[in-house]
Amino acid sequence: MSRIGVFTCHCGENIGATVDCVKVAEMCKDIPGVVHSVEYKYMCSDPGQRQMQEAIKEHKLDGVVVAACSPRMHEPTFRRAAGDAGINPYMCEMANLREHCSWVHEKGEATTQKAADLIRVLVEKVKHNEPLHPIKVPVTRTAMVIGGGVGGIQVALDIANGGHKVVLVEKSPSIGGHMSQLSETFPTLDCSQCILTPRMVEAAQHPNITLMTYSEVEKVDGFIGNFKVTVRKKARKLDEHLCTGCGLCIQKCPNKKISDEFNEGLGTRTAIYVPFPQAVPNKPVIDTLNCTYYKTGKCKVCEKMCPTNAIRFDQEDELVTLDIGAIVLATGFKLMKTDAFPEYGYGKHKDIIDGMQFERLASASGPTSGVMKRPSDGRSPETVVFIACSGSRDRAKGVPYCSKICCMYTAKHAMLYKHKVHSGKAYVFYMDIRAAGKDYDEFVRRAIEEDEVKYIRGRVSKIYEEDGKLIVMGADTLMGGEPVVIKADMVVLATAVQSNDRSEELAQTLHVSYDSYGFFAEAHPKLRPVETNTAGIFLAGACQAPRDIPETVAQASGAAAKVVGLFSNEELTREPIVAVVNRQAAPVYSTCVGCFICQGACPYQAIEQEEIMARSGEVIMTLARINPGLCQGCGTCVATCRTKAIDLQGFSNEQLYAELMTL
Amino acid sequence: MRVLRVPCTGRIDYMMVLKALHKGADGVIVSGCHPNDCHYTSGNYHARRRWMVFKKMMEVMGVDMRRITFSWVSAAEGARWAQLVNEVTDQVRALGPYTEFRQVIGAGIE
Amino acid sequence: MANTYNLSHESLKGLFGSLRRDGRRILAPVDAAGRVELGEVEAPSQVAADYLQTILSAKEVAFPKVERLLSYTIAPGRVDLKDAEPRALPTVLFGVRPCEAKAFGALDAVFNWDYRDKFFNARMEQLAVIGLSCTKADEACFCTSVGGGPADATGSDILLTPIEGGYLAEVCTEKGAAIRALAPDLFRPGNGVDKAAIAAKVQQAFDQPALTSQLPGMFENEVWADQALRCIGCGACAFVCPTCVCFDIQEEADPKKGERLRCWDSCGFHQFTLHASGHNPREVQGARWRQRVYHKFSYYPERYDMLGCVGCGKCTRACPVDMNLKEHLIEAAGVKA
Amino acid sequence: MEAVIQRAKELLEQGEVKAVLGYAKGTGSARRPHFARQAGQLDKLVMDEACVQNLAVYVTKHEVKKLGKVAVVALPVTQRAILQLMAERQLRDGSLAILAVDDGAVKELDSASALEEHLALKAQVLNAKDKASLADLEAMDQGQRWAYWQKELSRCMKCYACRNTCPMCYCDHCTMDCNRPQWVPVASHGIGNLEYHMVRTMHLAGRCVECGDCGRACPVGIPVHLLTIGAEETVHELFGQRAGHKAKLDYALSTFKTDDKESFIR
Amino acid sequence: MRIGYYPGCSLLGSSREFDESARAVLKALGVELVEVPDWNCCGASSAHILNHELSIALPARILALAEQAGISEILAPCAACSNRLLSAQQELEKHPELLPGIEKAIGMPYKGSVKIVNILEVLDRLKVLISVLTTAPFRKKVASYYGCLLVRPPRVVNFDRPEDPQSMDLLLKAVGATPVEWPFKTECCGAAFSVTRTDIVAKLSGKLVQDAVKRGADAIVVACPMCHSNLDLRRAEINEYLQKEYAVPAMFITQVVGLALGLDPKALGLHRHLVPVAFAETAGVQS
Repeated sequence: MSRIGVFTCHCGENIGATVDCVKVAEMCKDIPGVVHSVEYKYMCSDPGQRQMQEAIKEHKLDGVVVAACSPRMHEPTFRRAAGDAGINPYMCEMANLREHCSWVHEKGEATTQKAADLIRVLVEKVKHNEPLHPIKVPVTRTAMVIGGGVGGIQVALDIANGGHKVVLVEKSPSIGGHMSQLSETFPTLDCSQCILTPRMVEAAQHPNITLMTYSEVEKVDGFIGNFKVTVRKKARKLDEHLCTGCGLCIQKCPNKKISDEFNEGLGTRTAIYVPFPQAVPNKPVIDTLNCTYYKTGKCKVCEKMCPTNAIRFDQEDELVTLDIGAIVLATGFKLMKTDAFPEYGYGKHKDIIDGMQFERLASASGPTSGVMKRPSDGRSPETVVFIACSGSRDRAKGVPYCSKICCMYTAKHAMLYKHKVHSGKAYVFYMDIRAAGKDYDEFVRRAIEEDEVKYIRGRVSKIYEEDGKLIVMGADTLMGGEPVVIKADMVVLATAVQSNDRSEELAQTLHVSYDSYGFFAEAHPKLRPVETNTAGIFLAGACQAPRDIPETVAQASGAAAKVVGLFSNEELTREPIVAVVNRQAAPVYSTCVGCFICQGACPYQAIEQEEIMARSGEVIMTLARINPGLCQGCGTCVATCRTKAIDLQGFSNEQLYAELMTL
Repeated sequence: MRVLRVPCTGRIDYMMVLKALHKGADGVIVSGCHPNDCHYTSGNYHARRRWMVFKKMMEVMGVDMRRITFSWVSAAEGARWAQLVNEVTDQVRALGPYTEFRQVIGAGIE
Repeated sequence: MANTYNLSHESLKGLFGSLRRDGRRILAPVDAAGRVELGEVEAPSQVAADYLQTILSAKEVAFPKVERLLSYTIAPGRVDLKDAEPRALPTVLFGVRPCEAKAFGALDAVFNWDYRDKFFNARMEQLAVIGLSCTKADEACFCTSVGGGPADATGSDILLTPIEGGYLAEVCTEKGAAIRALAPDLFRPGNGVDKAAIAAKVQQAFDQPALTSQLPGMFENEVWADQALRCIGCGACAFVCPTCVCFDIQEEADPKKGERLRCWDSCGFHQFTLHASGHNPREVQGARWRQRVYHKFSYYPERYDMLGCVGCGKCTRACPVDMNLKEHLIEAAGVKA
Repeated sequence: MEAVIQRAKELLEQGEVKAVLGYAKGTGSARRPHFARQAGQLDKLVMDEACVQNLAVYVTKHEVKKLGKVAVVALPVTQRAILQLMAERQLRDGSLAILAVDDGAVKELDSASALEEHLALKAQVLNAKDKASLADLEAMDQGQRWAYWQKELSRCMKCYACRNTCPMCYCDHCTMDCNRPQWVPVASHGIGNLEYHMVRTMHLAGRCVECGDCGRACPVGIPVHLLTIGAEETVHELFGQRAGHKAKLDYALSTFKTDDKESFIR
Repeated sequence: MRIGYYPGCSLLGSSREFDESARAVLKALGVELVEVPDWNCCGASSAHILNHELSIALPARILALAEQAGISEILAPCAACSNRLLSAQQELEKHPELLPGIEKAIGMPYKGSVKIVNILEVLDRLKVLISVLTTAPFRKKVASYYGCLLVRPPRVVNFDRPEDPQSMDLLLKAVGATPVEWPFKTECCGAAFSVTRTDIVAKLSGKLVQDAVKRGADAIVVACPMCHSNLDLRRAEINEYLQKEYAVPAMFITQVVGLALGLDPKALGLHRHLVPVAFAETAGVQS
C-alpha cells in the first residue's frame, strides 16, 4: 500500500478564504494510503517546500499530492522539490483547489467537501503513478528568426553573439522592416535609418547569422530542439553571388512607374528594384508581376546592362529544409489602410494619408526627400490635421484595443511638420493621450508647448473635399462639444496597428495559437510573455501585440535569452509525458495487433513499425512502437487504439480510471 | 461539478464518459480547445469525429444526450467556460437525477 | 413404478392454483417473440404449447448468470463486510424436459462436491421440478445415449407424460408427494400406461461407456483439433448447457464500496486458462474443445461416476457454427485408439 | 455451385492451397463452415441461399494460418471483410486464394488490389429487413429506444458469440479482457451488458462490413447487428467512408477533415 | 415582373408626384404593381417613439396582408415606410416571443416571408432596360441626395454604402445625367422639423442646396418624400436663411427616369413642385 503525503495550501487567501484548509487536511488523513496530511499558508514558498521535503524523508513517503493552485503554475516547482527530497518527481501530483474550487465557489461546507473530494481524486491517481525519467533529446543548436525587422535583427544578433548559428528569414527583399521606413523616432527624434542601418549591416556580416531574404517559411515539422523547417527562397531572378549591387540595372530599367510599396504608394520604383538605398542585402529583385519581360517577353534591358550578367530570368523558387532547434517569431505588424474609413471618403481623397505615408513624406530618403508636399498637387500644406485613434479603440472597425504607439508618433509627426513648415498650423484630434514611456509625456508636452501643436479633444465625424481644401468636421468636447470645422490641406490618420498579413496562416504552420485579431498568443501574459504554448517557439515585438521600438528590442533580447538558455545544455530534457505501446514476454510480445490505425491519429508521425523476429529471422509480427523523441503526449493514439495497447505516461488508463472511480 | 484533467480532447476516450455515467454522474461536459487551435495540431479534429459517431450511437441506444454536452472552450476563454458550466449545471439540475440510467447500474444481479 | 396418477388438464389448472396459493412462483417455458424461454406463469394456458425445449437451460433458477456473493463498504480505517443472502423464492419449475431435470443432479455433484455451496443449495431447497416427457425430438437430441430418456423421471419431483385428456403423473420424490398433498383429489389413480409408446423415439447414437473408456487413450488424437477448426471460441454452448457449472468471480469495487459477483464462465474462452505469465496451457481451440468433451464424458464419470451431459442438444442448437456434439461424439467413438 | 467445387478441387490437388474453406450441410437445415483438406472432404461443400455466414472470421485464426494457404469461398460480405483485414494489415497479399462468389459467378482473386477492383463493380446494398428495423429504431423517441434496448440487452449473458463470430474482432486481447483498468465490467448485469455493446458498436463503426453474422450468432436472438450496421451507416453518412472497399486503410476515426460538419458541439 | 406595392400616406398626400412618377415609370418598364389590399399606416416617425408593440404591429399587418395576397416581394418607395417594414420584420425575427401578441393584435397570421425592397433597388434591377428605353437623356448635372432612412441604420437597412452611397448615382448615369461629387449625400435635411422647427430645416437644407449649386448641380435628385418636401416645400425659408434666391429644383429619381423615358411631365407630377422644374423639356408645364 503506498505511503502518500497530502499538502494543502491556503495560497494566502486564494484558497483559504473559501476553503477550510485545516479541516481539509484533517479529512485527508482518512483517505486509504495517506499517511501524512498537513496544511500550510504558502506551500510554494521556500519554507513550504522545505516542509514538504522533510515530511517526505521523515515519513518515507512514496507519493505526494499538493493541493494548491493549477498544475500549470507550480507543478514544475513541486516536482523539483519532490525530486530533491529523494522520490521520483512524477510521483508528485497537484490538486487544483484554486481554479477548480475556491475561486468558483462560495465559502461553505460544500466547498470544503469538494476540496477534499478533489484531493481524493488525485490521491487515487498517485497510487497508480509510475516513476518516470525525463527523456533526453539532442538539440540542434541553430535558431531561426522569422521576420527581419528591428525585433528580428536584435534576436538574431543576441543569439549569434551567444555563440549559436541563426537563420534570419525575411519575406521582403531586405531586412529592416517598418523601422527602415520611419523618418525620426520618438522620443529622441534620432534618425531611424542612422540607428537601424548599422544593426542591419552587423547582422548581415555576423559570421553566425545566415540571411534568407525574399524567403518565406513553408512548412514546419518536428518539435523543440528538432524542428525541420522548409523555407521557400523566392526567386530574385538574379544570381546573388555575381551581383555586386552596383545599381546599374535599376537606373536603366525603363519601367519606372510601378507603385513603390516601401514608400507606401507615394513614390514609384522600377521593375528591378531595391526597396530602399540602405537595403541589406543590397541586391535587387525583379518584380515579375510588373516587369515588361514577363508580360510581353521583350525589353531585357537589365540583362544587357548588368556588368556581371547576373540576371537569371528563368530562375525558380528554391525549397530549403533546415534543421532548427528553436524558432523566434518577429513578423511585426501592419497599419490599417485609409480606405477602411467610410466617414473619411473611403480613401478617395489623396491628401488623407496614414502615419507610415507621413513618415515617408518626412523621410530624407522618401519620395519628396523630406520636404512636406501633399500627395495630390505637391503643394506645401499650410494646415495639417492629425487624427489619433483612427480605427483603434473602435468596435465597429473590429479593433477594440488601443494601438499604443499612435499617440507618440502623432505628436512626433506634428512636431516634424512644424519643424519643416514653421508657418504651418498643426491640429491633433485625440481622445486620450497615452504617452506612458520614459520621456514620452515630456515629448508630447514639448509638441504642444514649444511647437504650438493645437490638441483638440474630440472625434472627427466627417471629412470632405471643397475647393481644394479638406473640410474636417469635428467637435471639441472640452469646449462643451462645440463643433469644430477646420479647412485643412492635408489630414494624417493614425490608423490602427493590426497583425501582419497571413499571420494566422503562419501560426497554423507552426501550430502556434493566436488571438481573434491574428496576433500570436504568448504562453502567459505576465510570466511568459516571450514564449508560446508550443515548446521551442518564442515571440518578439509587434507580432504579439501593438508595441513600440524600445519594447520590441527589449522583448527581442528576452526571446534571444530564452533561446540561448535552451541551447546552453547538450541535450534537452523533455517531459516524459509520452505514449508507450506495451511490451510483454514471448509468445504474446504485446496486446497490439499491428493494425496501425493509431498511425493516422498521430500528428507528429511518432508511431513506427517494429518487426518482432523469431530466432530464425522470420518476422513473427509487426507491432507499433512510439518514438519518445517525437511524441508530444497528446494521447490521441491512446484513445484511438481498440485494444488499449498504448498508454500515456502521466495520464495512463489506470490513472484516469482511478480518478473516475472516485469522482 | 468534478474535473478530470487530460492533456488534449484527443486523449478523451468515450469509455471515460461511460464510466462517469456508471459512477452516477447525471451530466457530463466534454470540452477542449477549438478545432484549428489545437496545441497538438489535430487532437480535437479526431475527438470531433469520435464524438459525432459516439453521440449517434448513444442516441440509438436511447441515452438522454441532453445530459452530455460537447463544447470547444479554449484556455483563454475563462468567462465563457464559467458561463458554460453554469448553464449546463442548471440544465442538468432541471433534468433531475438520471434515474433511467441509474436503474440499470444495479440491475441484473440475483 | 412409484405411485402414478392421472391428471386432467382441468385438474392441472387446479394444481397451479393451489401451488400459487401455497406461495410458490411457477416458472415454465413461455412463448416470447418467437423464442421459448422460462417465464413466470399463473395458469397452464400461459405455458408454451408445442415446443421442443427452451433455448437457455433451467439451471438459471439455481445458478444465475450473475450472483452477488458479498458486498462491502470502505469507511475511514475499516471495512464493513456484508454477506449476501441468496434470494431463494419457493419455485416450481413446470414443463421442464426430463434431460434438464436430470441435469440438476450434475450441478449438484459439483456444488456439493466437498464445499456446500450455500447459494446453490438454498435455491435447490426451494425448488420443485415438474418434468414433462418429450413427445418429439430433433437431430440434436441424444438423451438415450447418455443414460437418459424422453420420459426418464430422474431429477423430476413429478413427471407428467401427456396422455389423452391430460397427463400421466408419476410422483417420484417427497417434494412431489408434498405437491400432491396440496390437492390430492386432483390426482386420479392412474391406469398403467406404456410411456415408451407415447414418448418420442430417440435412437441411441453411440455407446457412451465405450467412449468414456476410450477417451483417455485419445487425448493427443488429431480429431479434436479437426473438429474444433470451425469453433469460434464463444461461450454459447457452455451458457445454454444445463450441466455447465464453471463460474468466474469478479470484484467490482471503487474506493468507497465494492461487491463480489459470481458469473458464468466457459472453458471455450481463449483466456479461460491464461496464466498471468502469459502462458496458456490450452493455447489452441482444439485443446479447449477437447477439454469440454473430456470434462463431461471422462472426468465427470471418473470423479462423480455420473456423466456431465444429459444429451439435451441445446449446445448444438445454440452454436453459431453448428458444432453438433452428438455427431462429434459419434465421430470420436469411431476413432480407433 | 459446381464451378466453385471444381476450382477448389484443382487448387487442392495441385497443392496450391492446403485447405478449402466453404460451407457444408449442418444439423437440420443449418449450414456450417467446412474445412476440406483432402479431396475426399470436398464433396461435402454446398453453396445455396442458406449459406450466409461470413467465413472471413477464420482467416485471422492462428490455427487456420498454421494450415498454410487456404482457398476461401467468399460471398460479397466475406470479400469485403478480407479486404478490410488486409487494409488493417492482418493479412498479406497472397496468403489466401479468394474464390469470390457473386450470385453464382465465381472469380478467383489473390491480391488486395484485385479484390478492391472487384468490389468496386457492385454497390453495397443494405438488405431491406435490416433497413426497416433501423428505420423503426430511428422512429422511436429516446425513452422508447432506451426501453427497447434495455429489454433486449437484459437477456444478454455475455457469451461473446457476437464478438467471436465477427471477422473484424480478431484482437487476441480485447478491451473486454483488459482488467487493468477494468473499463467494461465482465459480469453480464445491466451496466456490464450496456457498456459491452456500446464499446463493441464503437469498435465496429467504420469497420463493419454489414454481414449481420453477430445478430445471427446470438443464441438468445438479440438484434445486435442493428447496432453495428447502424453505426457503420452513420459513419458512411457523416464521412462518406465504408469498410471493406479500399486496400489502403480508409478508416474514418483515424483521420479527419478540418471542416467536418456537426451541429451539436457548442 | 410582378411586385407588391405599398404607397404609404405621403405618396397619396404631400408627395403624390412620387407615386404618380413611380407608377408611370414602372408601367413603362413593364412592371405590374399589386397594391397591398386594405393597407394601413406604417407607423412612420411617431409610432416607434410612443409604443414599441404598435410600431411592430402596424408594419406586421401590412406584411401579413401582403403574404395573404401572395406577394413575395413588396416595394415601398417611401424611405420611411421601407425602413419601418424592415425593422419590424427583423424585430420579429430576433424576438419570436413577440409573435403571438402581434398576431393577436393584427388578427391574422404573420410568417415574415415577404422581401422588402426600396425604389432604388427595383430601378437598379431594371437599369439595363432603362438605359435602352432612354429616348430623352437627362443631360443635366445632378446632385444625388439619399438622406438618412434609405441607408441608416446599416444593420437594419443593409443597402449600399452608408457613408457614400452610389446606387442613385449609377441610375442617373444610366439616364445620361452626370452626378456631381458631393459630400452631403447622407447629411440630415432637417427631417420632421419641417413642421415644428422650420428654422433648423432652413439651415440644414439650406446648406445642402447651397453646396449642390456650388458644385454645379442643375437639380437635386431624391428618393424620399420627406427630403423632397424639405428641399422643395421649404425653399422660401431656405432662400431667406441663405439671403439668396436658389431655384435649383428638387426632383424624385422616378421623375428623372420618367423624363428620360420620354414620359409626359404632367403624368410624372412635375407640375406639382413649388420650386418649378423649369427645364426646356418641360416647357409649358407650370404649377
